[in-house]
Amino acid sequence: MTDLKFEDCLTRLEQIVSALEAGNLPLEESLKVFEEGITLARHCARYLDDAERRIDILVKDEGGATVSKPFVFETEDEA
Amino acid sequence: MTDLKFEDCLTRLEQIVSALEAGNLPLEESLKVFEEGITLARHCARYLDDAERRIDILVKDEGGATVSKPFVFETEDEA
Amino acid sequence: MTDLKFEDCLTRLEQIVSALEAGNLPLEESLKVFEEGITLARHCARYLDDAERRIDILVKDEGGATVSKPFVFETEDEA
Amino acid sequence: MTDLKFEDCLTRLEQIVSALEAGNLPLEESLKVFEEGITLARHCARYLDDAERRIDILVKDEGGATVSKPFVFETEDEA
Amino acid sequence: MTDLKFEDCLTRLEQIVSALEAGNLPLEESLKVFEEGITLARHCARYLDDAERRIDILVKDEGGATVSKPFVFETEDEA
Amino acid sequence: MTDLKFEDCLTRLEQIVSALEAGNLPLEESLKVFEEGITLARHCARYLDDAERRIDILVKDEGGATVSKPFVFETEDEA
Amino acid sequence: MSALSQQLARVMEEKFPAVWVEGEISNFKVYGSGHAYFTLKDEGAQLRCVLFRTRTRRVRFEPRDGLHVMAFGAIEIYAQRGDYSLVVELLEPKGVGALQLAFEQLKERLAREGLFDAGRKRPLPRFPRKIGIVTSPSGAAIRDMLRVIGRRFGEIHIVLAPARVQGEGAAAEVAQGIRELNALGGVDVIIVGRGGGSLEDLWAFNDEMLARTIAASKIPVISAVGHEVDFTIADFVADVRAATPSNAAELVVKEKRGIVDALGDLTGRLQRVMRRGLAAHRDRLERALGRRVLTDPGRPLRELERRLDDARVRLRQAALAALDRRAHRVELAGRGLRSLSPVARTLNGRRALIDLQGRLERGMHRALDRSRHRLGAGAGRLDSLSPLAVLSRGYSLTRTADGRIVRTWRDVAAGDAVNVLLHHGSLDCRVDATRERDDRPQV
Repeated sequence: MTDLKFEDCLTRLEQIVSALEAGNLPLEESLKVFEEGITLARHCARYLDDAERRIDILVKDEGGATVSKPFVFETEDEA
Repeated sequence: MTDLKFEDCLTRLEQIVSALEAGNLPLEESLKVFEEGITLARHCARYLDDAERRIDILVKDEGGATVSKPFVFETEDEA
Repeated sequence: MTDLKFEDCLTRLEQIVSALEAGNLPLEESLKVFEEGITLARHCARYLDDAERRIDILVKDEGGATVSKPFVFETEDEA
Repeated sequence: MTDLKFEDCLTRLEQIVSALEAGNLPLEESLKVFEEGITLARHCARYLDDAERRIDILVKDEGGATVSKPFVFETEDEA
Repeated sequence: MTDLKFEDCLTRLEQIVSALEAGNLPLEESLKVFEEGITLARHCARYLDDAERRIDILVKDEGGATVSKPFVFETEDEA
Repeated sequence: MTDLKFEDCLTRLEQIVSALEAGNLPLEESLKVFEEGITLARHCARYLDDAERRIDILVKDEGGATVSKPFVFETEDEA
Repeated sequence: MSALSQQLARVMEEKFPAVWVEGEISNFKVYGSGHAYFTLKDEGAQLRCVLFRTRTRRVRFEPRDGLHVMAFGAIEIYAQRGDYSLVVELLEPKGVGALQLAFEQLKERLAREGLFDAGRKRPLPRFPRKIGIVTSPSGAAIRDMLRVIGRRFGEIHIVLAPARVQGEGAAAEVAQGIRELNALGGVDVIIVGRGGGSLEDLWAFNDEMLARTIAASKIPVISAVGHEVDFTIADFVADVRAATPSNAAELVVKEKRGIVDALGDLTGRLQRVMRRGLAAHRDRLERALGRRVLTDPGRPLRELERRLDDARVRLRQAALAALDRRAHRVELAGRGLRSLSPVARTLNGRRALIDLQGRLERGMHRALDRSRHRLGAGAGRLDSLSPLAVLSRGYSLTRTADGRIVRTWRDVAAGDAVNVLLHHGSLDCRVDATRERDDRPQV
C-alpha cells in the first residue's frame, strides 16, 4: 500500500465496500478485504486528521514560519 | 478437513444435510456424515463468532495497531 | 461376519429369522443360526446403543471437542 | 451312533419305535434297540434341555460374553 | 518561490484559489497548493504592509535622506 | 540625480506618474518608480526653494577673457 | 589695329565714364577669382558685364539669371578681344528694394540648406536655471525681459551678453554673444533680440553669419526681434521665434505659482496612484483570501471525511452482513442437520432389531418345541413298547454273564453266574443245577 495516495486509498476502500456489499466474495476473502478496508480507513482517517491539524496550524500561524514538511500520504509502513 | 476453507466447509455441510435428507445413506454412512456435519457446523459457527469478534475489535480499534493475525479458517487439528 | 455392515447384519438376521420361521432347518442348524442371530442382534443393538450415545454426545456437546473415533461397525472378533 | 446328529438320533428313535411296534424283532434285538431307543431319547432330551438352557442363556445374556462353545450334539460316549 | 515577484505570487495565489475551487485536485495536491497559497497570501500581505509603511515613510520623510534600500519582494528564504 | 536638471526631473516625474496611472507596472516596479518619483518631487521642490535671483553681464577683463559681473540696471524703472 | 583699339577705348571710356544701364541678367557666373561675369539684355541689345570681387560686397542681394536690374558702372574695352563690357560698380534690383530681395534670397538659400527645418528645432527647456540674453544692455528689450522674468519667477540666473543690435558690426557682436554664452556653460536657453525699429534697424538680424551662428548654437535659441509683424532670418533659424522680447521672456520663464502647483499636483497624483495601486492589490489579495476555499479550507476534508465515514459504516455493515449470510446458512444447515439426526434411523433399526430378535427367539423356541414334541412322542411310544414290560407281571429275564439270554437249561451249566432281571431290580445268581424238565404244566 506504500505508494497509494489518499484518493486511491479511499477509492480502494469504496471498491472493497462495494465488493463486500455485492456479497459474492467467499467469506475468508470478505474478511481479508474487510481487514484491508479497515486498515485503509484508518490510514485515511489518520491522514485527514493530520491534514486538518496542519490546515489549522497554517491558518492560525499568522506570523510564524511556514511548516516546511510537505503533505505526503504516509503509509503504515512508514508511520 | 485440514485444508477446507470456510466456504468449502459450509458447502460440504449443506451437501451433508442434503444427503441426509435424501435418506439414501446406510446408517454407518449417515452417522459418519452426521458427525462430520456436526463438526463442520460447529467449526463454521465458531469461525463466524470469531470473525464477528474480530470485526468488532478491528472496527473499535481506531487508533491501535492493526492486528496482524490474518483471518484463517482453522481446523480442529490445528486448534 | 467380520466385514458385515449394520445393514448387512440386519439383513442376515432377517434371513436367519425367516429360515427359522420356515421351520425346515435341522435343530442343530437352527441353533447355530439362532446363535448367529443372537450375536448379530446383540452386535446391532450394541452398535445402535453406541450410535445413539454418540449422537447424544454430538448433539449435546456444544463446546466440547468432537470425538475423533470414527463410527465403524465393529465385529465380534475385534471386540 | 457316534456320528449321529440330533435329527438322526430322533429319526433313529422313531425307527426303533416303529421296529418295536412291528414286533418282529427277537427279544435280544428288541432289547438292544429298545435300549438304544432309550439312550437316544435320553440323549435327545438332554440335548434339548441343554439347547433350551443355552437359548435362555443367549437370550438373557445381555452384556455377557458370547458363549464360544458351539452347539454340538454330543453322543453318550463323550458325555 | 524564491524568484517569484509580488504579481506572480498574487497571480499564483489566484490560480491556486481557482484550482481549489475547481475541486479537481487530489487531496495531497490540494493540501500542498493550499499550503502554498497560505504562504503566498501571507507573503503578499506582508509585502503590502511593508510597501504601505515605506510609502508612508517616504511621503512623510520631508527633509530626510531617501531610503536607499530598494523595494524587493523578499521571499521567506531570504527573510 | 544630482546632475539632473529640474526639467528632466519634472519630466521624469511626469513620466512616472503617467506610467503609474496607466497601471501597467508590476507592483515592485511601481514601488521603485514611486520611490524615484518621490525623490524627484523632493528634488524639484528643493530646487524651487533653493533657486535665487541673479543677473550677470559678460565683460572682457584686462587679458581679453570673458568674465561675468553682476549687472546693475541703471534705469530708474528698475530701481 | 592696336592703335585703333586704344583710341576706341579712350573715346568710349571718356564718353561713358559712368552709366546706369537697365536690363535682365543672363549667363551669371562667379569664377574662382571671385569675380562675377554676366550679360545684361533687353529686347534689342546685350551688354557684357563684370562684377569684381571687391564690388560684390556692396551688392546686398544675390544676382541671378532672369533678375531685372539697374547696373551702374563704366564701359571698358578689351582691345585684344575687340570686346567691351560694363564694369559694374553698383547693382540694384529693379522694382523691389535690394534689402528686401537680399532677405528673400538668403531666406530661400538657408531654407534650402535645411536650417529652418522643423526637425532641427530644439525644444526649449521648460524650466531654465540659467538664461542667456544677447541684446543691448541699455535697450528696451532687456528692460522688458527682466521685468517679465522678475514678475514670473525672479529666482533665476540671467547672464547678459551685451551687443549692439543695429548698425555696422551689430550682427557680429550678437553672434559673438551667442558663442560666449555657449562657451560659458550652464546656460539653458539663449534669447537673442532687440526692440522694434525700421527694416534697416533690424537688418543685423538678417545676417547670414549670425543665422549660421544661431543654427550652430548648442543651446536652444529664441529670437525676439522687433514687434509681432517683424520677421528676420534669425527668427527662422532660431529654435523658437518670440513676437517680442517680453514674449520671449514669457516663453522661457513659466509662472512660479504654476510650477509649484504642477509639482504639487504631480506629487499628489504620484501618492494617490501609488496608494490606489496598493489598495487595488490589497483588494485583489483580500478577494483571493476571501474565497471560501481559503476561509474554509476544511470543507473538502469534511466531505472526504463524510465519504470515509460512510465507507467505514458500510464496510462494517457489509462485513457483518457477509457473516450474517453465512451464519444464517450455518444455522439453517445446523438445524437441518439436527432434524436429520440418525437417531430416528437408529430407533427404526432398534425397532426392527427388537422385532427380529423376538421372531428369532420365538422361531428358535418353536423349533425346539417341534423337536421336543417329536422326541416326546417317540420316547412315549418307545416306553410302551419296552420288551421288559412283561416283567411287571412277575416275569424275569435271565442273562449269562456275557449277556446272552438264557432260554433253555442248556444255555447254562451249574456253577455259572447269571443275572436275573426283575420288574424291579435284578438278581445276581449262580446256577446250582440244570434240569431239562420243570414243574410247568404241559400242553
